[in-house]
Amino acid sequence: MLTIESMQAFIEAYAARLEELCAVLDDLDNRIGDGDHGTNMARGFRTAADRTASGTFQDLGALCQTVAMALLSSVGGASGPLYATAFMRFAQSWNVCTHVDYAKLATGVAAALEGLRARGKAEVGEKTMIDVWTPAADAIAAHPDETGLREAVSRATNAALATRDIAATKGRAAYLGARSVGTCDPGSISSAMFFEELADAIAGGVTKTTWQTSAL
Amino acid sequence: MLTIESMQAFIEAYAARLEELCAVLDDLDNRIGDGDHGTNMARGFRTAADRTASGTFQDLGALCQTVAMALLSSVGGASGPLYATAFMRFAQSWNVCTHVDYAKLATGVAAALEGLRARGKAEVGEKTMIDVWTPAADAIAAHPDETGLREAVSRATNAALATRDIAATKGRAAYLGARSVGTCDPGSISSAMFFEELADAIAGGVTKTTWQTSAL
Amino acid sequence: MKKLLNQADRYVDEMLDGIVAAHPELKRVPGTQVIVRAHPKAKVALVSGGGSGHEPAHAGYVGDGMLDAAVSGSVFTSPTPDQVLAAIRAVDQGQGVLLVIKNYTGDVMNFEMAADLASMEGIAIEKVIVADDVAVENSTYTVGKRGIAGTVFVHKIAGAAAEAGLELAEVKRIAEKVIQNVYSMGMALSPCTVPASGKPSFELGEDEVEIGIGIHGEPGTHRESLRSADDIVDTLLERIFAKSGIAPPDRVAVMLNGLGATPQSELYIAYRRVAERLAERRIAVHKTLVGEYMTSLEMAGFSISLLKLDDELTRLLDAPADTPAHRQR
Amino acid sequence: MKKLLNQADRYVDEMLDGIVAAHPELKRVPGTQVIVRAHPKAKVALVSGGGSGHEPAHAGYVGDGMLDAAVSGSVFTSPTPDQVLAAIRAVDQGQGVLLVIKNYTGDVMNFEMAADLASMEGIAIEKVIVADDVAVENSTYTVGKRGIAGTVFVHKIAGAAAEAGLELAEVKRIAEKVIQNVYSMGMALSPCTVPASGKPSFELGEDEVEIGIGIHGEPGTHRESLRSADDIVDTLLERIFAKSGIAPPDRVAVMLNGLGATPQSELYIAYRRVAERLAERRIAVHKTLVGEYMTSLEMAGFSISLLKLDDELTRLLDAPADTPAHRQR
Ligand SMILES: Nc1ncnc2c1ncn2[C@@H]1O[C@H](COP(=O)(O)OP(=O)(O)O)[C@@H](O)[C@H]1O
Ligand SMILES: Nc1ncnc2c1ncn2[C@@H]1O[C@H](COP(=O)(O)OP(=O)(O)O)[C@@H](O)[C@H]1O
Ligand SMILES: [Mg+2]
Ligand SMILES: [Mg+2]
Ligand SMILES: [Mg+2]
Ligand SMILES: [Mg+2]
Repeated sequence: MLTIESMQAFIEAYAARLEELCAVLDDLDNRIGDGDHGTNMARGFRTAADRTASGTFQDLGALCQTVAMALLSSVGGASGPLYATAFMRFAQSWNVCTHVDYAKLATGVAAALEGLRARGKAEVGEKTMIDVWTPAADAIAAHPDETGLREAVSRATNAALATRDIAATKGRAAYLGARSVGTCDPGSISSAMFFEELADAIAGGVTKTTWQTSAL
Repeated sequence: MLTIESMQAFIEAYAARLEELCAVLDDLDNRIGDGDHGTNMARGFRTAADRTASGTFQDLGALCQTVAMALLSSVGGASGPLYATAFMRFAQSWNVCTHVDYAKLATGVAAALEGLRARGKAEVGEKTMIDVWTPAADAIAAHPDETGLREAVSRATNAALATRDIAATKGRAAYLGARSVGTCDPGSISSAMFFEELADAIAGGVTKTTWQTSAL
Repeated sequence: MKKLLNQADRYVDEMLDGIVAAHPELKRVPGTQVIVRAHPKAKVALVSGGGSGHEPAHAGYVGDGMLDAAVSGSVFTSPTPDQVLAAIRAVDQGQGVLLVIKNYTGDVMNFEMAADLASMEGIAIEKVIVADDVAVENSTYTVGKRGIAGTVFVHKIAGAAAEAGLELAEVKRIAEKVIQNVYSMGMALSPCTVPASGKPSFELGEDEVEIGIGIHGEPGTHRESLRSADDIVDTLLERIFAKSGIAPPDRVAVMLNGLGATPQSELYIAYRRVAERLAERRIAVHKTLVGEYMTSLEMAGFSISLLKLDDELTRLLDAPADTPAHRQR
Repeated sequence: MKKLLNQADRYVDEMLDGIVAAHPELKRVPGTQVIVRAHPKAKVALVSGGGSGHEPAHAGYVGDGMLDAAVSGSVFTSPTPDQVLAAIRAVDQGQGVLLVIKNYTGDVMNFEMAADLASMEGIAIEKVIVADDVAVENSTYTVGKRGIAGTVFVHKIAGAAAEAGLELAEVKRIAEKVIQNVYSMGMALSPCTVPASGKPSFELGEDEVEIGIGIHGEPGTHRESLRSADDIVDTLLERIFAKSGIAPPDRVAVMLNGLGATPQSELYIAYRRVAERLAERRIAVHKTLVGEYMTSLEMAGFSISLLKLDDELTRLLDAPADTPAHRQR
């Protein structure tokens, strides 16, 4: 079950993870983009965590809206509006809920994915975070339970690693054409981390990927 | 004896020597100046050699005046006006002479030194070419014969090497203050080469210094 | 790469303070990364911006005859929508605001979100998206061409249109016309280093160069061995000619833009060849800009932009401008 | 260091061709390395110059309100007397010529020889020698201070005096007044590479900087470890204050000059501190220039120049100028 407390814990854990792996994400983005994805994400989720840690929230809607606004005003770049959109959709889906079950979790993630697609106009296979959010959302929708959530993490991880072999057609890596093959998409890796931390905050016991640059 | 032919040979030999050792002089100048002394000198004496090789000259005055004008219009920097001045003084000293003996050679070199001092306003010990021209001129003046000329070469060489221990107070190296100690003055080295080539053209059999950067 | 800075996370903030300290004709909207004219004018307003690290873009173009506001994000990172909104609010004089956006996913999304918010506040808002970089294949399936140095021509010409008192739709039409007619391509001899990361954006061998480079330190479309300035200029120009179809009797404005570390002497050596090639092709040059107009921190390299002119664009290009980075009378 | 060039020995020649190709308001005196205005004016003429590699100095300052001719030597090498003489002849309108020389043995000797030759031709000629670099101790026993970026203020102010129709002695008096009142000091984060040699002018460790640098790639007065931008600015300013005695109620113009590869963003970060320190000391800033005015090829680093103003200098500094590298209205 996702509660206000586990959501707060998730935001803090994800912020800490991004700070820890900031250089890995920057490195990836350096190779096929402009080298700031880790810095952007860490800055954004640190801001979000600081704003949500202290506050008291009536419901998950208010909490997710606060995260969305924090991201929107602190990230910039492509990832800012995208992750902010995801949280806006969470906020709409979980409005007036103080906690949500797996079914509502699945609805929220599906709504977030739809938001990302509308915002970024990317399809699966274009080497963007859509490649990760899509199988993750599918897995939870197919099995709206703990198994489905763990399945979502493992599919997200695999999908993130699989972006290595794709030539980007959206986002900044698209300008490199075929040269983008051979490096994982940074936004996909940060998205896979997102599902790892989310599942860990909800269900616990998630074995986290080490995400070492050399393997990405 | 210095003749029109040996003067022409000297200019050509000195130009070739400067081309060969251009990088050494540039390196020295890099360390304590602006890195162009070899390039400047090679450009200038190549121009002078090209203009004097082909021409026929009435006397050493005309020849030296041609060299002076070639240097003046092709070198620039500090060394251009200085070496040009030396040749203008040669021209004045050896006007209407088709050849000069050691006594007249001594007069010419003394006049050149006086010209250099007037132009550059440097004294012995300031880490400039004056440090080399002064003992060389003295040696020829003291013994206006082949021995004196050979003595001039050896004093010039030693004086050039001795500039390593001086802190410059004139020329571009002066801006480095004490940091100029430890590197030979490039203009002093090119001047020592000058006397080597001059003596070789006049008297032959001069053992030439290798002038390796590492030793300067 | 050594940097002249205090703390990486204060880089943009301190730069903006330095800009307004140096240029009293500019001011900073308090609490934001927005630079505006100290003395606003009653006219359609132009807002441009993007990540920092492209100086003098974008704040250097704020002033008479060009922009009304510049929004600066973190280095190479699009500014956030709230910053763009702050800029829009600061400059709107009731006659509407045109956003000049460079075609990057991040910039487009952040500026569009701001535009939506501004519309909701009743501000008349329009946008144009600059996509002048011919290095990248344009296709409906991809993100399309990037916006690079040609953007400066949009600032200049749309800025002159706004200054002349034209209404929003007209200023937008003219900006679109510039965008339709401007073609750019760049190359790099060395990478740049984003202060926050401290690492070079890519590694190049001692005799390698990147062709088709953007302005955010991204690698280019391909890597080549270093050739003469003339050869490199020819390579960029060939592609610009092929993609633009510029041919006699076209008349052009040319920008030879340094990316940061290339000495002006070398920019002029490159421009010499551009002029030679244009003369050979009998393409008339109406105006030339050589210098640093849209940089990538301390990247060595340059870009060439050609803008095909008609009478309207020519007149507006020739209008006076008085900004820190571009002045003409 | 990769260079954008064709052949090292055509570097200056091709650069000059590029300059006149880009700026039709300038022209090259045929067969020389001299750049002059395409439309000369009947007035006292100003000639400046020196080695190349300092672009936009010196040709970039040829134009209305500044210079009449710029003479370019090889990179970092003073031009020869015949070149300087060609410049003098090209610009003399019968009202005399003022030579602006930077205090380097080579420049002084070559320009003075040209002045002697010009005098012999009956041209009224005067000279001033700029020596603004406070890094170097001034003493009658040494070569004295170098001329660096402060020279641009001499071009601007003496140029305005000449443009205003003042006679040669007056223009010279004013130039001397600028020289007496301008103080500069620079530092480098990285060396530069002269094209002909292809080697960096010095080696610096990853956390070392050179303080008290000149503009020809020479090492500075000493080496330090890299500190914050604020600390570095403070170091340079302390020495400038000590040497100049500038104190309230003095009013100054400030130039923060990039040496070639330092991004404008970092120049503004440095300027922010300069402004802060001047405000602390209650020294009023009348005008600020931030950018590349007198460079050392692609050296990273900057210099600060302070010019103490009186009413006459202020008026002339504020006069219009229209040259490729400096325009003001
Ligand atoms: N159109 C898009 N749709 C979905 N995701 C995108 C799109 N464009 C970029 N992204 C994601 O954004 C990531 C880059 O984010 P970031 O580096 O923070 O922004 P920027 O590209 O502006 O520097 C990419 O790795 C990719 O996953
Ligand atoms: N005032 C001076 N008097 C005599 N020789 C000088 C003087 N100043 C410089 N020199 C000589 O000139 C040499 C430098 O020449 P060069 O490098 O060609 O010129 P620049 O210093 O203008 O680059 C010095 O090594 C020194 O020997
Ligand atoms: Mg990025
Ligand atoms: Mg030298
Ligand atoms: Mg970015
Ligand atoms: Mg020199």
